[in-house]
Amino acid sequence: MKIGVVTFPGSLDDRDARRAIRVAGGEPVALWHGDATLRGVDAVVLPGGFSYGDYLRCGAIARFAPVMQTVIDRAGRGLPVLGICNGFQILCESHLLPGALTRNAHLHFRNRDQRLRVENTATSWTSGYRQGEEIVVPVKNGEGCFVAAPDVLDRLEGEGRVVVRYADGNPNGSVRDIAGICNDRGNVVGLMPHPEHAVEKLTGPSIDGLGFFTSVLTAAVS
Amino acid sequence: MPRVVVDVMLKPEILDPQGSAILGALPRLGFDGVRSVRQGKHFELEVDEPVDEARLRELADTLLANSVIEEFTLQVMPL
Amino acid sequence: MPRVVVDVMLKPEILDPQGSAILGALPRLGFDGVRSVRQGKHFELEVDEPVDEARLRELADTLLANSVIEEFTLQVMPL
Amino acid sequence: MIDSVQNARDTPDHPQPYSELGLKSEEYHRILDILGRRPTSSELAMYSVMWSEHCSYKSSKVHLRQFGDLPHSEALLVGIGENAGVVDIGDGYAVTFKIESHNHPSYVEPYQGAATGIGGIVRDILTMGARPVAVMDPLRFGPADAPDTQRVLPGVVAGIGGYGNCLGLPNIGGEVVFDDGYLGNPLVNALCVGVMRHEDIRLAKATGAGNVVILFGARTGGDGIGGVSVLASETFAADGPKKRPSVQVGDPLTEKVLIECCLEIFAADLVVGIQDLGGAGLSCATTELSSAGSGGMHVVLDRVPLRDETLAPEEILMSESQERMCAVVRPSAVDSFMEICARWEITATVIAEVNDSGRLTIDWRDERIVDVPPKTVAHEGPVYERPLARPLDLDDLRADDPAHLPRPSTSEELRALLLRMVGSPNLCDKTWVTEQYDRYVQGNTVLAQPEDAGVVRVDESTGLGVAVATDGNGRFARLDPYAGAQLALAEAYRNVATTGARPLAVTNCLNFGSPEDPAVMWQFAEAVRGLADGCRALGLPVTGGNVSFYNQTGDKAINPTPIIGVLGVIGDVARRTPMAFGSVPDEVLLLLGDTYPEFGGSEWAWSEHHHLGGRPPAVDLGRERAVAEVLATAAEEGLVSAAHDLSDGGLAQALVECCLRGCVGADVHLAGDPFVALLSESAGRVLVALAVERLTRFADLCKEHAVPVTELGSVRPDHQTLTVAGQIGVPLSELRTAFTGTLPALFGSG
Ligand SMILES: Nc1ncnc2c1ncn2[C@@H]1O[C@H](COP(=O)(O)OP(=O)(O)O)[C@@H](O)[C@H]1O
Ligand SMILES: [Mg+2]
Repeated sequence: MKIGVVTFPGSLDDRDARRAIRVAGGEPVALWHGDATLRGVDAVVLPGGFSYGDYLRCGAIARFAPVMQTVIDRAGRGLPVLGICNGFQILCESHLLPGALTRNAHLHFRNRDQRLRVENTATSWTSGYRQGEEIVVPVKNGEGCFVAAPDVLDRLEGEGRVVVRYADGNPNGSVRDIAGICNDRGNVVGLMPHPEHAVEKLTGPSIDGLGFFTSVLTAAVS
Repeated sequence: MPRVVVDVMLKPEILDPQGSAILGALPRLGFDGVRSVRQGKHFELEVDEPVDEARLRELADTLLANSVIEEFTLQVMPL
Repeated sequence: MPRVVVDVMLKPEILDPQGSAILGALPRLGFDGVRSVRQGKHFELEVDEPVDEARLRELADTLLANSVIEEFTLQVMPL
Repeated sequence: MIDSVQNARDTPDHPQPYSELGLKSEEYHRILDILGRRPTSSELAMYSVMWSEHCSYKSSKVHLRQFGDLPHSEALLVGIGENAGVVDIGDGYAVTFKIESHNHPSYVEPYQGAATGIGGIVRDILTMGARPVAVMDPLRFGPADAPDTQRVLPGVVAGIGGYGNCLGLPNIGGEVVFDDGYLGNPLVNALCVGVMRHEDIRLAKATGAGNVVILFGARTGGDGIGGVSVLASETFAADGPKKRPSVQVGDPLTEKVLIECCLEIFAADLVVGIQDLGGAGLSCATTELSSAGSGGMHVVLDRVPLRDETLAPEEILMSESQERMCAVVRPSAVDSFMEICARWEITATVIAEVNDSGRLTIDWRDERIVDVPPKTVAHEGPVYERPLARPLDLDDLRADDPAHLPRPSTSEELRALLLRMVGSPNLCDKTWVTEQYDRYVQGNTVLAQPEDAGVVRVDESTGLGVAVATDGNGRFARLDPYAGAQLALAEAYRNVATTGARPLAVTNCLNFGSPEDPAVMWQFAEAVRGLADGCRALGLPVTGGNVSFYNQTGDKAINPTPIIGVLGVIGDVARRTPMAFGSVPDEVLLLLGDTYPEFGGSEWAWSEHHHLGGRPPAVDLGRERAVAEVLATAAEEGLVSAAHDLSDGGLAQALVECCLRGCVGADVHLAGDPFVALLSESAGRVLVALAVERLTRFADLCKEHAVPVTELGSVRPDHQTLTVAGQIGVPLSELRTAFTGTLPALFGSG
């Protein structure tokens, strides 16, 4: 199964995301921001980094890349899309996901190993986890504070669309400890923590992140 | 060349940690009497004539501000 | 309560990578005719009366703007 | 009016502001001799900046030669003199690494100064043909509670993070040290490591007449042209030049894109030579490329893309605008080169052509403004044998031994001291700083701070990797610069070995006061001699480095601060040794090395008594080599489960750090004076934990290398306390609170 990873100018974790897909048993395919084509992939990862330097707002410029027009269109028809960190920001800026990511409450970039609780296992990217399972995955961001209007939050909670939540400390001030959410179909997931940095014992705090990439493989096969 | 100024602020209901940090620092620096501080972005654009204000508003609305959390004001400066 | 607006911009001779990145993106988004973009900060303060403008300028100069690379304008808004 | 070569000939007596540009009268006269006429203002600008201390190493050159005279190393592929040295790490891989300083700019504007410091060193590494894979940041600040440190430290840390994180370079280590002398003169040193295949090594030379020179990256603005605007203002009529920026602002997005663009260009084998634009900008790049190359070069300066159209030619030549590179390209490769740049949206312009004239010529508005032999600018600048004088206060300082300082006399006092020490700014947890850095990006970070050395994987299939550590102790170097440099070298070397790697090469950044002060110059000469002798004793080459002079506030110089970086190789990163206790059951604790009552320049004397005096710890490089051999072999054989080197704060600090990192307690028993055992800073020591069944083999190994071993006790996963038999027992929670609370209390918690 082929999973595309988009590289924007300033993407950083694109190679890591491709490695994670490989470790999970998938076939990574590099996608380029300037090409509208998805090269026949079965799912897409928008990786972490600082697309266009994140100068204006994180993800604000990347949202308009040619590849995003296709991603937005295909996501609406069920293509599994995972946005990690900057990818999550791009998904929010694109309105594929509600809410927005703002400056961390403490105003610093923060990199730490973070405990998370998986709250929704019905998405394309989390079906391999157990409901309520706690995992440890790195976070690293300067603008990871999730915000949304109260009614939006209530709807997200009501529909079970909070996918992962910070457990044991909130690293950036996100409302209701939200670390990741999904769209109503569950094919589009965005999260601030970096599962691609938790796929090998040697280089990550755990291998707990692998489940995101193995989940989509089974989701696409079934 | 005509100049266009766009100010983008977080909507009032959204927490502004930068503004709060500044407000918190003021008494320590000996500045009293400031009740609230909000921080936003200020853009200055130089544009060709004739100025198409509607189009510029669209630009501000889609790119310079994120309407989910921000609002903006736009002013075309007199030459 | 009186409102004070401070706009902080990088000095014109200082590189503004943020403005350049926006300018670079505009043609791709189909916006033509913008010649330059500079990005700065916009602060809105609510202050007690009476307004001590000199003191507020000092605040802007020492805290809101980094005088090594930035300059600011300050306006006390009419009530 | 343009000051052309013709004009210079016609107006030989035109007075020139050479002293404003920092040139001595003899130096100016040397230029007249070289050219046989007065220089044009552009030539004067180029000579003045290239002959500055920063670019010419005129005060340090005679000393640094000792590094070049070290015995030949098999591993050294590119030595001192290129942008960065390159070493062979096996399997066809080569690694390049180097440290640079950005001290003064970081004092003026901490965020941008530190950010552009990272940017500069990364371009040096990229220029060698390598993919940058990690950065480190040795930092020095004034007292932690000084008001100006509140301004400088958060800005510097945010700048390093802001730039490095945005480039996608993991930060794998560094140092944060506070000392009074750095208050008006912080040290911001930055190290970068890069990896390439042997065949990808690129050099900074312009060869092949007919090849073209392409300037690519950011546009040129008036950044960092400093004094040269005197010249520019001469060339303007009434209106004068626009104001010039006092501070350079970094654009990490452009640099990130430049990295990817360059790597694609290298992979397509499109460049003959390449040079980054750093200090002295185009002046440096064009003269160095042509001086190192085969002949000459002709530049059409009007082609340089500008950010500021009012720049005068002298200023364009001098601009230090960031994020620019210069490549020498065969004409047949130009189209492919340009295509790659276009794909990355990087501005690229042919500005020059290589020729065999033996001269560097530059035209501006159709007039010749530069015509010089490039070697005289780039490589044959002035060289000084500055006077040296042993500092007058040194004997008094050394005589003031810390032996007379009061020590704890009861176990309660010892316990309280221990808690104060682990919470002191120099010894406390640095997470407040390191959390602001991305350590995970690229997915190859095997060890990062707070481990002894950063370890990154180079090859995913074999596990080949490198370890890097930096160290420096200004107090030791103040008491004895020769020994201080060796102690820094020994510590970095030991840190690398502690993680299980074999040390391979050395880089350095020598931070000193003014070279015009004979006492400073003596410190410098001693430190270089110490480092060169140390490298000889350890069998390591120096691959490059950086000298930063004039680090002083008024006439008060900083403590001499040689920062030494050591790089080592580890065959399989899966065999690395981390520092946390408790990863295997039944661990026993051993101390390698000997402990003496050595407190001169120690952290205890400084943080408890604000005392600096006596002699630094003795150096035994033979012992360091033996300890390193034991540790590397033990890692290969999988004998040790944890190791941590002993340095500032001694054994006490090492025990606390290993227990806290592993969240396990330990029981130790000490022979002799517990104060000395816990707080001495004797060199050549490492704390080791290993499963009890490995003890015999490990003891044999130590015997084989004549490394003394002392049994210290055992790890207690069941017991959350650090216990020193007969002395103290401190719960980990209490240690953790003391250790982690300091920086958040000083700089704000989030
Ligand atoms: N500025 C910094 N940036 C990154 N890592 C740092 C920095 N300062 C300290 N560290 C890391 O914190 C750990 C402890 O630092 P230090 O006590 O100076 O180590 P050592 O005594 O072994 O040199 C090391 O892993 C070091 O690399
Ligand atoms: Mg160490």
